[in-house]
Amino acid sequence: MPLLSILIFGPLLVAAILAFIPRHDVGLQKAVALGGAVALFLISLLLFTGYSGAGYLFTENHAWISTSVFTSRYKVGVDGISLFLVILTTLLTPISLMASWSSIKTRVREYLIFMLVLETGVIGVFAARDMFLFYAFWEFQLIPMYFLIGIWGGANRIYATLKFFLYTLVGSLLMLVAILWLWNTAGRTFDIDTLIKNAGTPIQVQTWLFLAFALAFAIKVPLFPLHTWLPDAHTEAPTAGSVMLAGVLLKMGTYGFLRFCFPLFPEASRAFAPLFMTLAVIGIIYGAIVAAVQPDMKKLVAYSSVSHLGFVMLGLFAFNAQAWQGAVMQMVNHGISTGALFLLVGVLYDQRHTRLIREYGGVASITPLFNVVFLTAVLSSAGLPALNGFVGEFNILLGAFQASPGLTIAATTGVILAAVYLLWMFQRVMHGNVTHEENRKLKDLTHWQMAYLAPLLFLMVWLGVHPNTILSRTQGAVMATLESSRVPGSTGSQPALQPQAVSFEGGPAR
Amino acid sequence: MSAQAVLFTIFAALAVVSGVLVIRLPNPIHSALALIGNLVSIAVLYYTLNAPFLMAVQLIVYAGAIVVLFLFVVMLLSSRGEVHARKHLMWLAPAAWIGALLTFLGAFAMIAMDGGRVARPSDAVVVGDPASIGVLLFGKYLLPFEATSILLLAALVGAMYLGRRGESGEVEDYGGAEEANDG
Amino acid sequence: MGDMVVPLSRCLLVSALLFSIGVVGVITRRNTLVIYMSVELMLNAVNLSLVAFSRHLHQLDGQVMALFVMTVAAAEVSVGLGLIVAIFRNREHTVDVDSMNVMKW
Amino acid sequence: MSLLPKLIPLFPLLGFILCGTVGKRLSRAAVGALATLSVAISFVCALLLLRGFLMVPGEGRIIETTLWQWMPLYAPGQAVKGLDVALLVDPLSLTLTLIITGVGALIHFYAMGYMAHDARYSRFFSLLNLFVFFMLLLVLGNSFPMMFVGWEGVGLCSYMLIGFWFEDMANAAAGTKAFIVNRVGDFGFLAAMLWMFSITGSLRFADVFANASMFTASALVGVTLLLFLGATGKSAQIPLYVWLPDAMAGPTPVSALIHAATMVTAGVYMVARCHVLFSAAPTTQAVVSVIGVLTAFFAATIAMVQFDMKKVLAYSTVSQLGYMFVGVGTGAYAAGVFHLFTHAFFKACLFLGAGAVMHGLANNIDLRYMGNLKKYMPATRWTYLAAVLAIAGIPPLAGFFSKDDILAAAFDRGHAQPLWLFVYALGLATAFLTALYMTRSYLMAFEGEERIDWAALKAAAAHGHGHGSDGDAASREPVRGEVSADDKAHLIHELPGMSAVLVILAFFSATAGFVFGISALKPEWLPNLSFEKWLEPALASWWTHGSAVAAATEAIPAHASNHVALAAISAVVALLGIASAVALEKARKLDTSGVPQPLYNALFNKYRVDELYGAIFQTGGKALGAWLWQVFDARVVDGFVNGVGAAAKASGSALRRWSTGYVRSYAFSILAGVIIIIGYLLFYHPVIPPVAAALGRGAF
Amino acid sequence: MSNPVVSGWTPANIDVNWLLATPITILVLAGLVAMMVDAFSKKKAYVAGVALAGIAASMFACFRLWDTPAALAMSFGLKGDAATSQLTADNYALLLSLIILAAGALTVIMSLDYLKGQRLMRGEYFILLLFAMSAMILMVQATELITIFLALEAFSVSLYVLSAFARKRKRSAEAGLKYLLLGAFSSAFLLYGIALIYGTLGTTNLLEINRALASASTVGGDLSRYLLPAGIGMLLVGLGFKVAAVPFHLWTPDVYEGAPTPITAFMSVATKAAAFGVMGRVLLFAFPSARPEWEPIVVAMAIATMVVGNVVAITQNNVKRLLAYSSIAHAGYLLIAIVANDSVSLLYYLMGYAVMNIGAFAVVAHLAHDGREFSDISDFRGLAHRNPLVAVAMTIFMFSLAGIPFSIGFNAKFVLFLNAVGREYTGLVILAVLASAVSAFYYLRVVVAMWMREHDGQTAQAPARMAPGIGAVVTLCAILALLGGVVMNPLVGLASHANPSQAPGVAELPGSVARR
Repeated sequence: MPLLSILIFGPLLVAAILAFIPRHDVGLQKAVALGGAVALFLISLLLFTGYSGAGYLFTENHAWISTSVFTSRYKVGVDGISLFLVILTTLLTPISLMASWSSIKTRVREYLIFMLVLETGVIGVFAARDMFLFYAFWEFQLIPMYFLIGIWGGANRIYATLKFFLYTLVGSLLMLVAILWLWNTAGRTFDIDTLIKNAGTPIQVQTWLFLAFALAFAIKVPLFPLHTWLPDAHTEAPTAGSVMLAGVLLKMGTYGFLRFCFPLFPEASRAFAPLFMTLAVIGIIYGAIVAAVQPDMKKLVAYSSVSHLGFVMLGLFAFNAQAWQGAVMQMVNHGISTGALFLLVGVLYDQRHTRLIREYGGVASITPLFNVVFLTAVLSSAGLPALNGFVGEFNILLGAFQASPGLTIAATTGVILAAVYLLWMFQRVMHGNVTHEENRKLKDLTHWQMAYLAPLLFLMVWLGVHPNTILSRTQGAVMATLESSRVPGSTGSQPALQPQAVSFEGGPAR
Repeated sequence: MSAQAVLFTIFAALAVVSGVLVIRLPNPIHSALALIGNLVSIAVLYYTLNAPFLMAVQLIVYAGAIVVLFLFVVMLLSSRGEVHARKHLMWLAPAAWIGALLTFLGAFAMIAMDGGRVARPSDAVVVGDPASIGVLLFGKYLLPFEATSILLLAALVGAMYLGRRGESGEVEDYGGAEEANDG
Repeated sequence: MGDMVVPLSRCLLVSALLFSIGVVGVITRRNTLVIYMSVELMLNAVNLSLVAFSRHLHQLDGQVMALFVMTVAAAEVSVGLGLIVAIFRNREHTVDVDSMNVMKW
Repeated sequence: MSLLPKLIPLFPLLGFILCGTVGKRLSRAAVGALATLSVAISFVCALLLLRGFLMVPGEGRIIETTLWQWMPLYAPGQAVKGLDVALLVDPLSLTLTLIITGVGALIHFYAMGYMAHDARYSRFFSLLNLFVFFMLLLVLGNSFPMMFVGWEGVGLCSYMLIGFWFEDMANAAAGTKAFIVNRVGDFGFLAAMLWMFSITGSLRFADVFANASMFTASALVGVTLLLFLGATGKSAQIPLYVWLPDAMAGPTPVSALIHAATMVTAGVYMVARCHVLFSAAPTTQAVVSVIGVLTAFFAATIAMVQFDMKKVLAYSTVSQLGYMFVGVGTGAYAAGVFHLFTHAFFKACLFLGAGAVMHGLANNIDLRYMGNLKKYMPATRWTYLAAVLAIAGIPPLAGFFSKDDILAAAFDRGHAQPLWLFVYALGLATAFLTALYMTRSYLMAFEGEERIDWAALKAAAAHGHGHGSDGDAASREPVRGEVSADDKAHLIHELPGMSAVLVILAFFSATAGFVFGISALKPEWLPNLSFEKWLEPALASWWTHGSAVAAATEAIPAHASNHVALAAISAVVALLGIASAVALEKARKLDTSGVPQPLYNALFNKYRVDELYGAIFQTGGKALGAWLWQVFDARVVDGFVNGVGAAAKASGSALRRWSTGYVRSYAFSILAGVIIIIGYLLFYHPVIPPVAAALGRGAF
Repeated sequence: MSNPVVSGWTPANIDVNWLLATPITILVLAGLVAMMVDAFSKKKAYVAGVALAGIAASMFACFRLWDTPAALAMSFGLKGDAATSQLTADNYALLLSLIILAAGALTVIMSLDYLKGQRLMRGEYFILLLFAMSAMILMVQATELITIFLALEAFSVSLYVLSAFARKRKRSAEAGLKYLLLGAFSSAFLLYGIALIYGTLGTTNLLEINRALASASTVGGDLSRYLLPAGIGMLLVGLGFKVAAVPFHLWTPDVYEGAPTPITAFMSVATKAAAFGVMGRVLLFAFPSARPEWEPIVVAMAIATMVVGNVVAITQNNVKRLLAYSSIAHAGYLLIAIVANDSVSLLYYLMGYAVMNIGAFAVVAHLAHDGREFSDISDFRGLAHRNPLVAVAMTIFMFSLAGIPFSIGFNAKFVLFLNAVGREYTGLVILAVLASAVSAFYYLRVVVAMWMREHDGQTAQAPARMAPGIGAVVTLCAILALLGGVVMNPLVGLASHANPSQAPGVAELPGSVARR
């Protein structure tokens, strides 16, 4: 069964069905969209259960564009790394739809369509195995997000959405030139595997190509100092938009580094590693400090993303299995935790129509369940051990320390700062006396809200105590990527991967 | 210097002078008259360049028809001429002169370098008599000749449409209703 | 004929000079009709070149081309005059080209 | 035997889950019983383990049991191996487990009475159970990351329990402060783990300690100092002690369990657990000892002038923790852990006593509004007195043995390294202060003049019991009289359950010392239950077989001094302290009126360290954040981004002027293009000479 | 006959195959029939019907002529010497003709509704359109400079009138006049260029020019050092004017804004196709050997065009004017294809551009009603509310023009840039992508207005119902724009099959004619 094609085109199909449902029948539209999204999520679980070993699975390879100018094939597949990003996308889409069930009141049908189209675009990015296909999806997913922010966003939405779109586009277009150059020099093909095999470009050229790719990805991540679009976009986006933006769209950047920059330009990647690690660490600390003083909860979470993604970048440029495993893990974790945080802020916003921290206070005494869920999400985001956030950060730090102890120690202070800004926010929002009478009318989480928060909560705990659910499946892909990103001629000091030596059943007692 | 050359020099000078008059005389009727002078001078130059038939056509078509058309319209419109002189366009005239001078100097240099070297004597004289031109026109240049038919047809239809009086129902917006809404 | 013939370069020079004059006329004059006349100057200048080249190359092709150019000039002028008449009729009665600047920037 | 370790943390976890999910639907008694029982069962399991251990020789007293693989580790140059969720039981961890579950069960039981009227009863017990669970993970973890899970987990529970009454922002702020300050320490722990992993390629205790010889000397110092930074956070040592006094904002059972008996001692446990590394790093040992003794001394001085009963106890805890660090820093790990052990009893007893007082006085905690409570709360009074004497170090109570052991170890080491003589001296001075301020708190609360605010009590009784903040008590004016003795007895009463817990704890406070204490000081007729011997396999022999570190450890000279003499000195000092307090009471100067004002201010305001930190980190951090956000981010970074857009727009606005609307200028533009093209064609080649030459040839 | 200069060009010697000119002649005939119908019928839709029929027949002729063997695809030359022919029906010309015809057909269809709304229904409109198309096709089929010049003048004259077709409307008349004045001015330069080329090479036949330059025998004596490059330069001025290349672009915004919207659509697509087709033929076929002379000029024009077009478009508030600057920008990209010697991308891009640009202008035409045009960006506000399908279509066009994937605009750009990079013009491509990043901004402004802003209610709103003709055009273009984004093979295949270098006796040789 062409699972990936179903996942890529399924949302489009659902969107097409939506287009034919009468405009006034909002309930049916929502039901169809959610039903479709849930079904797609369940289908994506088949990827999870069916995945084993390393390498690309569920590969589909069909002729697509075959012209005298160039050839591009519809080639998709997932390895351990993209597998979880795809599943994260299919998971967050229905959750986002549920979260915006009642908060989106205008142009519901268009909204649902754009959400589904976004899902298509993002899954396409993660599944593409052909450079042309990848790039097409990469830019294409800007469109639905652009509308989601621009139509259903806050007061300053148009500035934010244009900034988001143009900022990302500028970076992408330079990557486009690099892709074209690569095509020209590496065998006139867009097949990614072949490109990686052929990409023996001299280091001077590699540097430029790497920078072009890296710019696109770094903007998407976003890496300091290319981050300023993110707070604006998040602040203005509707809740579901923020969830998708933080949950999966940012991962496209880090995924790009891992999937393209490193294997294609191993020397240049390594040559720039100190720079990128430094920027990542600056981002970690800078994002955290700036987050601490935000008066707006969403902006705070947005800046926290800068900080968290800084960890991922730090791990990626450490070039070892430990850090990469952590980085992949952290990508998923950030989607879960930050997604949950945005959802929870959305719960408050839907009732009070403000996200300013000072408008709240003492909420915990009114909404005990919300309190628990919010605290869990905050702690997950702050990297509390036994929750998911820790595993990623810990692995990243373990790996990064081997590459650069000093920077890693500096990055570790981000752990302190995360507690500072998150708990301080939590304290001001949830604790104390109720200072605004309006807040007394706040409702606790409904069953509906719990229904979409529960999976995230479960994952926070489950991935915290049993991260091997992910790590054992990403290991093969990480090792393979590491192998293909190896600088030829250098003997890597990587652990020798002996498949039979790895036991995920738990080692024996000593 | 041959008579031809003398003739050329005189009428070339005349053409230039009348050309300058065309663009300098304030009254368009005077300009039109100067244009006649210019066209006639050029016709003479054609003659000196072995193109008698062209000279005739020049005199008949240009001086005879086109300029007359010009005169008709000038008189028909009895225009107030160039009334509003825009201050912010004052730079244009000197710029145009300088620009044209530069162009001419460039052309001068090019012609001097290229053309100056090839003043090769020529013994075979080819004269543009009507017969030869006719043969070319309906032989080698049949296609462009046909092309002119499209051109003329289009010009005919277009000029007729434009010149026709307006019909009722056509929306007019003269009268300042429409303001420039860009800016 | 030897040096009895007018040199090609001299013809070209006159042509260039006339062309330049036409250019100046188009740019400096505000009266649409005079601008048309200046365009005629330019076209005639090119015709002069064509004829000169034609003589130089011992061909008549250049002269035929000049003939075509005259047709073009006639067509352009007829449409142009039609247009100016139409505008003059409908508009505040002027042929000043500078007054046509509703659209800009 | 490998099942029991797994069961120990399981029950509190189950208790947490049950209380947290269905707790609201159960009766209060059921919730309390569930929570208490879950810890008690764990205690029973621990006792069974103890029994098992006692039946095997010392070398066999170790169990490492794996639950599942947590995450794979990819150490450079080694095969992939797993970091497991696994438990390690040895005498050291078992001791802590017994304390945690034993004292924990008692405090749970006590809390059933103390919290009986609280609105969030089930939440309280679920959190308390969660705390026990994490604390057990902390001590039972077989690797640094496992320990770290517990380490941060207890911090989380501490955070939530300090801010349990979060309606008062001060409580919530105290909780946040505790968590954040602890995180600073955790940073050290985390960094140390990274470093250790990069050296040994593993984080399992057994692997790290076995490979301790792979560390360079500086790495050893660095790692241990970072670990100790973690310890200072969790155990409230200089410079990270500031959170603990504020942490008293939580309910008193929390203060007793978390902030006195168990969690705060985690740092001591960790140093003891890592003794292999610490012993091999004398520099760190010196740092640990000096920090410990300085903390002990300064906390004691602050405790001298506090009026908040729980604050006195809090600083006392800080001070006692300082002692423990002196112990483990000196290398006398058993002594440090032993003090931890005894301290758990008497400090829990003291806190619960204070809790009983609060419960009786409608949450008043200000010593100035107490006095003569012995009349109303006899059980509390006697147990409190016993604990005070124990902490003061009066023989033969528990504190005497444990404290003396530490001081003796320091003195011993002072022979070789004079620094420890200073440690010893300051420790002795602290012992005096400890006796003084603890006696002071006892005297002000239970003896002397009755200064109770009856009116407030009556008002509170009318409102029913409720636990709000403690802070507003200080603002009340004392009102005397108008309340009959009957009423008084009715207003102030003790709950039998709570008193029972106090009695049990007081009993252990009194006896634990001479039962388990150092054999040298013990009478011959007592059974040989030496704590040191019990811990010996865990603290000395196992991890270091044949390694260079072992040699370094053994290089420290063994005990040489006369312990009896040292013990006598300690006892005399403690008695002097008590005597001083009594003398002050007689002089009616316990309210600190005798202390010079500047000194008083400095002490009462805790040397203004909080304010200093506030200025640096809070105010400075906020200012930095605001600057980074509003100036740097908005103007510089974003300014550049927007500047690019603005530049494009500006150039667009400029270039659109090109299109003037005047057709003649358009024509000129075309001419300009022509000029450029002609100019270009002529540009690259010399023009003037060829033109001149052409003219010379008669071009025209 | 005795005259030696006529050498060989006797009627008997000339190979005239009128069949190759059927696409042109059909249109001219249709124009004549339309004139008759116009004269005798009140119902102007019949004229449009004739026009459509003519276009359809002409398209059919194009298809029939498709893939004519090279030897047979040449006409109006000396028998036995294909290189002297003046008319060709190679696939290159036919594909361009088809683009022009398709643009014309769509224009006619949308004009019916538009003219009705503007009360401008006149037969001359369609007649002139037919003549313009025939002249354009003649221009792309011609391989002789004088014919090209005449054809160019012919369609220009038609367009002058069409631009001013709403002659009582100030802007329309002004557009016509400006176009005419500048068109005449610039074609004088073009003519000068032709004269210089003729003078230096002795021929105006593109194939002969190629042959002459390739064999490096200087036909015109020693004249070609400066005057030939100058001639090419002047030629570029004239063609640059037609394709709206900077600095000859200034007429574009004014004329596009003032002309009736369907005419703007037609001009932006068909004129561009014809002019670029000729530019490609002239530069890439006649003057490949003179590349060192013209390449820097074209490169400079490309750079300036991309930058100016995109940057100025940012500041525009009128959609027609905005699209005018956008068409300038697109001309810049197309110039890259010229520089890169890439007829495939040129043709493919023109096809894509035709689809999305006509669609966009059709939407603008839809907004016009009650005798006025509403083409301000503010007039687009809230369109997604009032008329979601139109808004969706316009959004597709805007994203396609901006070059966002899964649209024909992206694919066209991709192919163009790919070939340019493949031929080592990476610097130009970098500039082009940066420029197109800028372009996204102004296309998005339209999208923002439609989707994210509410109509202020001050100006009249567009009719909710779509007129059938415009609706059909919009729908067709939108579908094609999307479909072309996913399916590339047919159109790129067509474009690659339309490589004109199949003409016999024409070889592309390296090196320059002059100087070096």
